Amino acid sequence: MDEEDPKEYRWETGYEKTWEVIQEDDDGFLEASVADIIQKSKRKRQALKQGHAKLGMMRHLYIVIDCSDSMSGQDLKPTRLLCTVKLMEAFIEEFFDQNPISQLGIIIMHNKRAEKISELAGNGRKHAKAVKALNRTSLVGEPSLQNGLELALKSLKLLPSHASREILVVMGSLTTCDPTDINVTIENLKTEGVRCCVIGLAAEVHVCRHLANETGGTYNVILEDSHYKDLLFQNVDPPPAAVCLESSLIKMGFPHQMATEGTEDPLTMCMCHIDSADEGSKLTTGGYYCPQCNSKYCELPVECRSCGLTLVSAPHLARSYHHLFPAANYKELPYEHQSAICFACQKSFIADNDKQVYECNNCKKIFCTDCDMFIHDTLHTCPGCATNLATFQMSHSSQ
Amino acid sequence: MMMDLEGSTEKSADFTNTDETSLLVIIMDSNPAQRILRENPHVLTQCVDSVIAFANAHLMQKAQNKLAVMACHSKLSEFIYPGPGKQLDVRQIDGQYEVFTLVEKTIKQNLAKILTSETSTVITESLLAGAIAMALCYIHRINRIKAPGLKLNSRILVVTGSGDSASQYMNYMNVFFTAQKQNVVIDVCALDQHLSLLQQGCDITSGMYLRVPQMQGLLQYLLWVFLPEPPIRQKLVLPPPVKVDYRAACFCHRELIDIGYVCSVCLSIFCKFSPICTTCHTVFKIPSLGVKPKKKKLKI
Amino acid sequence: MVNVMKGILVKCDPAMKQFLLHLDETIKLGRKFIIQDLDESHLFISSDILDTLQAKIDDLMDQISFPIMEKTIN
Amino acid sequence: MAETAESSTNVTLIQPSNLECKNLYDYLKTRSSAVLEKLYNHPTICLAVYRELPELGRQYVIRILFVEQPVPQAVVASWGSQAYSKEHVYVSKVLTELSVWLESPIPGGLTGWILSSTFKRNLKIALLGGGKPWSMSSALEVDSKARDVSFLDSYSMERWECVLHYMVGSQQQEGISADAVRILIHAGLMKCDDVDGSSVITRQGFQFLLLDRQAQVWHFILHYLDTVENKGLDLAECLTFLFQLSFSTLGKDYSTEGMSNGLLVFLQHLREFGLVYQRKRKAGRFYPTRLALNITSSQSQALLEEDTPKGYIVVETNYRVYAYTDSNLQVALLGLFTELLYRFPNVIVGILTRDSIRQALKGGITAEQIIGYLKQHVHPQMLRGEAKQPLPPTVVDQIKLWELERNRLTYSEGVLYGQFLSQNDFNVLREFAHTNGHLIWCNRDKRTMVVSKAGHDDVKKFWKRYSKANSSPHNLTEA
Repeated sequence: MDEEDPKEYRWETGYEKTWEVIQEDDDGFLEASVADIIQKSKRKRQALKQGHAKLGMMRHLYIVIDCSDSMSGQDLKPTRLLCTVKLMEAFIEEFFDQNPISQLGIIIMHNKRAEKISELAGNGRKHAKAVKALNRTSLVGEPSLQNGLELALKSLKLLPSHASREILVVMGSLTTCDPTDINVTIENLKTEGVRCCVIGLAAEVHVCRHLANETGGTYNVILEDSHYKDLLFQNVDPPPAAVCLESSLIKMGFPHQMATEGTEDPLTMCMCHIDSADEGSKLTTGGYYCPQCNSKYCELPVECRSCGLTLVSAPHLARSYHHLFPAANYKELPYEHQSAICFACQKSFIADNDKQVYECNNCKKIFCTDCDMFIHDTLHTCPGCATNLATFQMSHSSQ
Repeated sequence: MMMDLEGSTEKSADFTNTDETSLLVIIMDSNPAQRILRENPHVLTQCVDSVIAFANAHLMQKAQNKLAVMACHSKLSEFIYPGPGKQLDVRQIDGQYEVFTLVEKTIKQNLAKILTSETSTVITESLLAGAIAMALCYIHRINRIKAPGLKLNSRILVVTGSGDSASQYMNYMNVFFTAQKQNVVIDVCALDQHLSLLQQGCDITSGMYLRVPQMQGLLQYLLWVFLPEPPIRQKLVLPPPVKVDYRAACFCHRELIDIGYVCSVCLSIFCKFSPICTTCHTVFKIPSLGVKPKKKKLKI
Repeated sequence: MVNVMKGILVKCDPAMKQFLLHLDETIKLGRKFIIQDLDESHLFISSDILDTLQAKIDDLMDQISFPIMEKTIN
Repeated sequence: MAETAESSTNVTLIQPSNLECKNLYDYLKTRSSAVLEKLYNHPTICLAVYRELPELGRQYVIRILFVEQPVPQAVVASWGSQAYSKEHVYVSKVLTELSVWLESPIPGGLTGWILSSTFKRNLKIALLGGGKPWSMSSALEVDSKARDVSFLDSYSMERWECVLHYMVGSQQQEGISADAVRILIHAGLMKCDDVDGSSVITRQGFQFLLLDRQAQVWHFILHYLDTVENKGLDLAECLTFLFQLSFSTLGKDYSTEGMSNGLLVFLQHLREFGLVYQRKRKAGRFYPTRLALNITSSQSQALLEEDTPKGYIVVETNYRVYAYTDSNLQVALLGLFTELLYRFPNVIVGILTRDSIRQALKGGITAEQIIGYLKQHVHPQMLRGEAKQPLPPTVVDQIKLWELERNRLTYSEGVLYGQFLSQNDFNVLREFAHTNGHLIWCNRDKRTMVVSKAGHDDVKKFWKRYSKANSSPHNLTEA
């Protein structure tokens, strides 16, 4: 499924001895070999990341979830839907952690209809709640891919041109029941620059592949639940910017907590909870004030309700910087006693266990496999470069 | 006949120790170019002694507590406890607990090694963000190899007299967010100037920030504020967290701004509208004034 | 006048108490044994019946518990 | 330990005495302050006591460690946050009981706390240095036959299991001295059989076997210390040495030079139980083993995986228990509460059933102990799972339910007082019984109350005195 455009079906390709990829180690265990495969694929993806210079950072993503009859299948435990809900909750959290100034919306497809269960917004908790409520949805009828896409497109269309527009479809059904020609919808998505990714839970469906190919997205079919998670979480990283994406300067407010020395903050109401039914607005001290109209909010980031200014704090922007300036990839080298210990975690290398070590091209420090993964997955800063002023400046000028 | 009556033997509330282990990584800024050290080199000895006593006090809390100490300079950061290579063979010379003697000897020896190898060129900037990055890798490894089922609280204490320069901003932010994700608390003890960036790190990871008013009482300050582990802190009255200023500084003049313009491609912040982004060289379209721009059809 | 009696104070849940009352009424243990019904969770009983009573209760427990699973799987 | 419980006719029905595990705090708080003061002359003991303090107490002590004057009590109280004031009271009590701090007046009429000067001085020595080296750290030449950690581990395990084997009456009966047997009997873990004079294990003994190793050693050593003075050894000296051992480094050798004769005897005892290793009695050096390290911290778990002993038990949700062991001792212990099904060279398979658990409960083992034992020896694979629970919760709950089911009735022997003539008489007697802790049940409306059997005589005497004083014809009719 990795190839973008397979010329032939799987069963038409040459005979592959897939089991020969997996090799037993000296004790007859497979674990090491499997771990190796997973790690290689991770590194492969890591290497790809470096290429994109321009990313769509202000993401507006609609998640379209199939809630048709086919989601009650039990090939994922306990059911396809419940598994999806669980993964989706984790995904939403991770999404907002990595893309704090982006927005998300959720649409479900059931009974040939599409229904928006959560509006495009930047509050992760609200979406998580909506997704959680899906547990109780009755799974009926067939999905309509077209209705789902049209509904998403309707609100994505209205966004300013600098916004990156995306749709992520989770499809459990092998069929779609559409009112008109879906190709027209796909064409519209294409012209609006909406990137559509599809994750199939059952088997490859032509229309999904067509949709993904046309709009520059990806199409994958899951193998099992951990693969599902892997595929879903690939969507956490911002995609390369669409060709038609315009660049612009966006006006933003950076509110600060009004802390005047010596005086107690007055009790005030915040705008974010003013009309929410379940947790009504309470009088509180402190909070964030819009620098333009002085409305108060208790959380950032948020779009000011009265003047429309996007309010963020500097760390929110900083959370996204690592997508733009990732740590440079390390070079994989066979271990030949380059260094006795890993530079970062101080682990002593043992020739039998550590067959590969990793070298930073810039600071020439040697790292172990685990640190290589940790640095590129989470830390996004090379400890070697960051501790020496000479390499620190070099790594910075290259950015 | 013994009778167990209901309620007669009420157990005293269980305030005893929890079964948790704490890992403390101390990052000590020993860059000789710091202002306080340039003015009075003896401060370093006092500072090192205080840090060692503090480190031992941490080990004294629980038998399972773990410690690592790093020295941070402008050109290198190194673990000075546990040092690289074999640990020293230490015999007791006085009534001090053997383990504490080992900590003291190891730190002093390794620090001396680093300081003598330091070349004379004076660079005032200590790369603390890099040291924190190393500490996080170290903590990550300990978490990986720890016994399964064990609860380990990790934290990092930075003791520094240097300033925090904006050139490290991105590295700082990366390590703060990583620490937050890994549940590592970052505590900062500023010896000289106020450190606004590191203060943000404390706020993000819910650690303590303290600027020591006078060097004489350094050990007392360390013991009072930084010795209690995060789970105990809520039981003690400690300096209240100050509100941290998260306003952004514009990339053009490095001034704090309330309202600014952000490049949609690279998220650089500017205080005024400019037609081209100085960071990523993107050309912007001129903002259409008034109402929302009408959607234009675009060719591909 | 104060009446004093030796015996055993039994503390139990109301359901268990009803069972004990039933045993007492129907003379299942060969004789009456409850000296006084104190409140809904306490009874005062004669001390020499204790072993018989406990055996009876163990019987009851055995009757109302089912093996959680078949031990003999293969 | 109340052996008297055994004399009653219906032992199993009235709550039996359980194994009482004292920690260092429980042990020390029963000593007089003079003894404590003497003990605090040794930095090692101060260190051990400090680590045993509640966490808030440790913070208090470290805060006033460098303060020379007494600190007002109100100031100390203000260190803790309001929500935890209960804990503050408890901590103050502990620190006072252990004579770690003392009340001291402050000019101006306030009372303050000040650390015991001996404790303060010696804790500072342990932390910062100074003073005399500990008694076992004389210089030594390099041992030509140095022993590594794995050797010491297997040695200490073998020695300790010797004791345990003896308790369960397994084959190996040699290798345990008469002294050790006496300690086991003194601790109430074993008792002499009336018939043939051989020793058999008691219910406390079984409970002891289910403890984790560290707790076993500590419990055993505590009872050993009780007998130490009869042997003509100095208790303070032995305790000090024990804690020195507990703060030593594993895999390092220490010198016996300069040790008193008493200590050398003590060392030989510790050697027998595997707390220290010595090649020869007169070797002049010894190696502490893992058993001796951190002796007071019963729950300590090593940080790194490689340092923790491997668990071997897997419990499945279907109540099956798989134990990867070939040790007869471990099999015997599991057999206490599981029904063993199969035994293979390296693994045994058993099942937890209501009957098998009830058997154990009847033997005086509690559900908590069974669960604790399973948890503590659980196979590392069980800890790695996503659930983060070493045992299936259903099994844990069921074991507890099986225990509760036995406790649906609680019996307490007592005497029923009824038919009081006046409410006042009832109130007076109730008040007396209550303040003396004899009252176990009462009902004001029915004018009825139940007094514990032990308190009956007291209450009866009081009632007679009371009725005489009131010179009214209050008869006591006893049924």
